[in-house]
Amino acid sequence: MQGHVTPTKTYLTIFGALMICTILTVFVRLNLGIKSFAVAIAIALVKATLVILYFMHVKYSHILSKAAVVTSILFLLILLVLVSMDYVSRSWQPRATPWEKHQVLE
Amino acid sequence: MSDHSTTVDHVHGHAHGHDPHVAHHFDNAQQQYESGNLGMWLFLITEVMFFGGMFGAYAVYRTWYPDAFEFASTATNIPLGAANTVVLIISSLTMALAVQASQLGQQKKLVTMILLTMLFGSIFLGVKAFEYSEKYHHGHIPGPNFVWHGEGGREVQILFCLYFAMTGMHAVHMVVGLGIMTWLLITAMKGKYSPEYYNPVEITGLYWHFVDIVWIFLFPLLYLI
Amino acid sequence: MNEKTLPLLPESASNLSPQIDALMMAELGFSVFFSILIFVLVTVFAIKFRRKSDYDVTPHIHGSLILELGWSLLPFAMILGFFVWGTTVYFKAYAIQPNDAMEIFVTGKQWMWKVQHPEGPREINELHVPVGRALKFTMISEDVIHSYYIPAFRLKRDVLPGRYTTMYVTPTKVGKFHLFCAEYCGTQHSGMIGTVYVQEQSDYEKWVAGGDESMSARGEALFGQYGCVTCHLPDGKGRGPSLVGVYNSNVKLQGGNLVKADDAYLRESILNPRAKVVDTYQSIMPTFQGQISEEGLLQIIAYIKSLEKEEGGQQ
Amino acid sequence: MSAGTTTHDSAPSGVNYLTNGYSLKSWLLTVDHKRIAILYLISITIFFALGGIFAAAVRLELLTPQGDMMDAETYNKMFTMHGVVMIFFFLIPSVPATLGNFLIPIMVGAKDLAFPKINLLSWYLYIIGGMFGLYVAVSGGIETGWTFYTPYSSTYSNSAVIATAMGAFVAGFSSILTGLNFIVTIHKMRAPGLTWGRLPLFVWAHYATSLIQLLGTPVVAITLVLMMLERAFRIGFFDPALGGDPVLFQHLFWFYSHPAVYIMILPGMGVISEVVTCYSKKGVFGYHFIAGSSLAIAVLGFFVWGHHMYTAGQSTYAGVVFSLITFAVAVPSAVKIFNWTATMYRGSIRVDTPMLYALGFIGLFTVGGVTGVMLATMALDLHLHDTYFVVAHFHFVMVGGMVLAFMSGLHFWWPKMTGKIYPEIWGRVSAVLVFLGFNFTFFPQFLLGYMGMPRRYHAYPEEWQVLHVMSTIGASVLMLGFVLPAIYLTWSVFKGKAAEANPWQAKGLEWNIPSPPPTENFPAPVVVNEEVYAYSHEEVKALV
Repeated sequence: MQGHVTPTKTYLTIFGALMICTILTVFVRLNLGIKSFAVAIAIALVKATLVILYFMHVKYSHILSKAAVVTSILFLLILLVLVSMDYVSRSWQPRATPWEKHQVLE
Repeated sequence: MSDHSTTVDHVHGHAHGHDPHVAHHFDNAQQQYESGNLGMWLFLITEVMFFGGMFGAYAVYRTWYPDAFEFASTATNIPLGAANTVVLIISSLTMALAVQASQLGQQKKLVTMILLTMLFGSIFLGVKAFEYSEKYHHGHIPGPNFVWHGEGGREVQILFCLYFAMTGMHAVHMVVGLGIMTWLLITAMKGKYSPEYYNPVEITGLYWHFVDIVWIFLFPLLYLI
Repeated sequence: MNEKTLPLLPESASNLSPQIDALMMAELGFSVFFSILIFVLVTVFAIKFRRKSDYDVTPHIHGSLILELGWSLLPFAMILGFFVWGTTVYFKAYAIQPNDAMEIFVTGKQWMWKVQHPEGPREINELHVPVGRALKFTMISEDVIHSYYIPAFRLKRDVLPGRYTTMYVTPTKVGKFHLFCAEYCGTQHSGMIGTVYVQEQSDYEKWVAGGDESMSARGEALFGQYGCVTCHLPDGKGRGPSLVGVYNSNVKLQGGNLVKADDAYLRESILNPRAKVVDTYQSIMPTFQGQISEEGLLQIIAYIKSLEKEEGGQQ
Repeated sequence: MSAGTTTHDSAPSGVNYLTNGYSLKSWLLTVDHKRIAILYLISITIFFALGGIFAAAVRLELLTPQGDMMDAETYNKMFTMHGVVMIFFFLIPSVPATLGNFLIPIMVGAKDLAFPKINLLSWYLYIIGGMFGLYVAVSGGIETGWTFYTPYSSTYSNSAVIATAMGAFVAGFSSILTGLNFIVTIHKMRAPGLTWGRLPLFVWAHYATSLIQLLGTPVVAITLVLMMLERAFRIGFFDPALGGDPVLFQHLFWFYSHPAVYIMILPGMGVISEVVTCYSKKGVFGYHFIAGSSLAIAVLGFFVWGHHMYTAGQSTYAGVVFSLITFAVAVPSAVKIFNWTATMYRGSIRVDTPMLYALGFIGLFTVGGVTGVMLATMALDLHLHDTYFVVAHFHFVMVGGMVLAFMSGLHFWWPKMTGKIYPEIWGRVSAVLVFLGFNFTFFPQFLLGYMGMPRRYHAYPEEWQVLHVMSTIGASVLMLGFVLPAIYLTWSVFKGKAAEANPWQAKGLEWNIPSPPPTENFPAPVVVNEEVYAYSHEEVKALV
C-alpha cells in the first residue's frame, strides 16, 4: 500500500552494476597498478549513488528522504571543507622563520 | 499502566478503525509509516556525521603523511577486502529482496532473504576477524607494541589507528545490524509483516544499506589508495 | 602594578595596545549604543503600553519588510567595518614579520616558561626585552598546549607541542608587566606566570652581557655531542648532506620535490629523518625523537643557521 | 485555534496525566511525553543544583587572590565539573527535554511524540550519562576543563577523563534521539490546518535546535571516542608525540560545541517569543523573520566554529573566513531581539513573572550578543581569548539568556504542567534577585577580562581582588534567586491554587485543554482554522 515495489529485475541489474564497479576498482588498482584517489572515489560515489537510489528506494520515495540525503552530504562537506581550509592554508602564511630575509609588508 | 490509561485508550482509541499495527498515538497507518521512515532517515544523517568525523581525520592525516599511508596500504589485504565488498553487496541485495518480499506478502521468501542477509553479514564479520588477527600477528595493532619494519613507523601507525577505528566502528554497526536482523527474523517467522505493515523490514533495510555504503567508501580509502 | 586602585584598562605597553584599545572602544561604543537602545525601548514600552484593563485592544501589526531589512543590514554593515579593522591588526600580530625583528625563543613546559635569546641569556618565567625594538616570538611546547599571554602587549598565542607558532610585537613602554599562560594546561596552570621586563636599550645590553654563550655556540656543542658532525661534513663528502648554507635554501628531495629548509623542516629532519630525505643521500640517519629537548632543537637550528651567515665560513 | 476550545469541558472527570496512575512504575515506564518531561524536569534540576554547588566552590575560592581555600587540583576539578554538568546535563537538555517534550506534541495537536518509547529511552540514556557524571564527581573528579583539549586530556591528565567523556557521549545520544523525535513529530504529526506558517515560534525554535542536535552531536561523539581510544590504548589521533595534530581535536570538538551553544539558546528564544507576545497581548511582530532566523542560526552556526581557535595555531586565513561568517550569524540574533521589542510596541503589557524574566533575557542576551561581536573580531580576540571576558560573555548568553528563558518558560507553563498557580509575588521577587545577582556576578568579569585575567586560574594578582569579591557577592544573590523558585514552585504543587485551562489568556493549542492536560492531550481530534498568535483586535473580530 505505502511504498513503491521495485521489480526483482531492477534489483538484479543494480547488483550487477555494483559488482562490475567493484571488479573495476580492484582491477584498476591491482592490474593496472594505478593508485588514483580520483578513480577510486569516483567509482565509490557511483556505487553509493546506486545503492541510495535503488536499494534504499530514494528514487521513488518522499521528498523528505531526498532532503535527508542532501542534508547529510551537505553537512559532511561543511565539516570536511572547512577543516581542510585550515590545513590547506596554514602554509600560506608568510613563512615565520627566524632567520629569513625579512619581508617588508608594512 | 493503571486502569485509567486503558479507559482513556478505550474512549478515544476507537475514533479510527483501530488497525492493530497502528500505535495509539498515530492517526492512521500512513502517518505511522511515514514517521518511521523519516525517523530512520534522520538517524542515518547522524550516522553520516558520526563517520564524517573519522573521514575528516583521515583526510587530514592522509595529506600530512602521503608516503607513510602508501607504505601502510601495502599491509592491507586487497583480495580479502574486495571479497568482503562483494559479500556485503550481496547481503544488500538480499536485504532489498527481503523488503520486496514483505511488500508483496511473500512470507517464506521474506524469512529466507533475512536469513541470507544475516549469513552474508556474518561472513563479512568473519573475514574481518581474520584480517584483524592477521594484523595482530604482524604486530600492526597500534599502541606501545606496534611493530613496523620499514619507513615512517610513527606515521604508518596513524593509518593503522584510523584503519582500526573506522573498520571497528563499521563492524560495530554490522553487529548491531545483525542484532536487529535477529529480531526481524523472529517477528517475520511469527508472520507479523504483511503488505499492510512492513515498515520495520524497510527501515532495517535502510540501516543495512547505509552500513554497506560506509564500506563502499572504506574499501578504496583504506585498501586501494 | 601593585597599586591597590582599580584600573579599568590594563597598561598599554606595545605597538598593538593602542590599536586594540581603539578598536575595543569603537566596538564598545557600538555595543553600548545598541544595548542601551534595547534597554530603553523595552522599559519605555513596558511602562507606556502597560495593560490598563483585561479588555485592552491591541492593533494587529504583522511586521514590516523595510524595518526588518533595515535593522538587520545596517548593523551588519557597521560590524563589517570592525571585521576589516580587526583582521588587519590580527595579521600584523601573527603573520606579517616586521623589519629587523629581534628573535625570542619560548619553550612552554608544565608549568614554566623558558626563554632563550640568540645572544645567549636564558631565563625562566621572565622575559627581558628592549623597548622600541620589534620582537619575533618563536614558540613551542614540550608537553601540552600552553598560551603565551602578555596583557600589557594585548597579545597571546597558543604554544603547541610538535609545531612552532610565532607572533610579532614591539614593546613601547619601559616597565614590569604580567606574563600568563592563557590555555589551561593542568594543575599549576595559574602558577605558570611570570614577569616581562621591558628595558631601555642600554640596560638591556647590560643584561645580555651577563648571559653566557650564544644559542648557536650551544647548538654547536650539541652538534658534536649527538655525533651529527661525523656525517654532516661541511665539504659535502660525508654520509649526510653538508649543512653549510642550507638554511632557507631550497633542498631537492628524493622524488624530485623541492622543500624550503626552514626551521620546521630542520626540526622534522632531526626528529623524523626519513620523512623528507635529501636527493642522492641514503636514508640512514637515526631519529632523535625523545633525545633532544625542544630547547636543544632550537639551539641546533640556530647553529645550522649560523653556518649560513658566515659567508662560506667553514669549520 | 478554535477547534480545541470546546474540549476542556468534555474531559473525562478529573483524570489527567498526573493522576493517571501513582505507582513508581507508572512513572518510570511511562511513554507519555508529559510524564517524561516531568522526569527530565526533576533530573535536570538536580544537575543544575549540583553544577551550582561547583560554581559556588569556584566563586568562594576566588574571594582571595592567593588560592587558599582549596588546592589547585581541587579548584581545577571544581570548574571542570561545573562546566561538564552545566553544559551536558543541564543547558543542552534544559528547555527541549522539559518544556519542549511537554509542549511540542500539544502545540502541533498530537497525542504524543512520534516515538514515545524512544523518548523514554532518551531519558534513560540521559540518566545513564548522568550516572557517569556522578560517578566521576564522587570518585575523584575530572580536571581537563569541559573542552577536553588534547593532548592534556588524552595523555597528561590523571583524572577520570574516560568516564566523563563516556557520560557526555551517552548523554549525546539522548540529545540526538530527542531531536530526531521532535523533527518527525513536527513534520508528520501536525493537526489538520496547522500549516508551517501557523506553527508557534516555540516549535520553530525547537525544529532548528533539533537539526543541530542531529547534525552536530554525532561528530563530538566520535571525537570523544577517538580521544578515549588515544587515552586508553595510546593509539595516536591527536597527540603530536604520536604523530597527531591537537588542533584537529579542536576542529572536531567545536564543530559540535559551537553549534551546541545554539542548541542551548534557540529553545530559549522560542520561549521568549511565546511569552513576549502573550504578555503584550499582541500578535508577534515579524513572525516569518523570527522563524526564519532560527533556521538561519542553526545552519550558519555550523560555519563559525573556528572563531574559538583564532589563537590556537589555526591558519590565519581560515580564521578570516570563520570571523566573517561569525559576524553574519549575529544578524539573525539581532533580528529576533528587534522583533520582540517591536512586538511590545502598542501592546497591552503586563509584567508578570514570566514577562519579567523575558525582559531580563532580552537585555542580557543583547549584552551577550554584542560582546560576542567583540570576540568575533580577530584582533580583539588576541587579547580577550581565554580571559574572563569570554567567561562573562558566555555566561551572559547561557545564564542571562538560556537560564532566564528557562525560568520564564517554566513559570509561564507551570500552571499547565502542574495545574497549580505559583505565588506571583515570590515569582517577581526571585526574578528581580536573579537579574540583579546575575549582573553583579558577571559584569565585573568583563572588566577583569579586559585587564587580562585568564580563565581557569586558581590564584590571581592582588589588584583584581575587588572585582572578584563583587562577583562572588553577586553569585550568592544569584543563588538565592534560584533557591526561591525551587521552594515556592514545589510548594505550589501541593498547596497552590488550582489553575484554570488558560490563566494568562494566552493563545495556542496547549491553552485550549485542561490544566493539567489529559493523558492523550486532546479528547477529540484537533483541527486548526485560526492564524497563530491571534491576540489582536482585528484577528479576534475576524473570527466572530
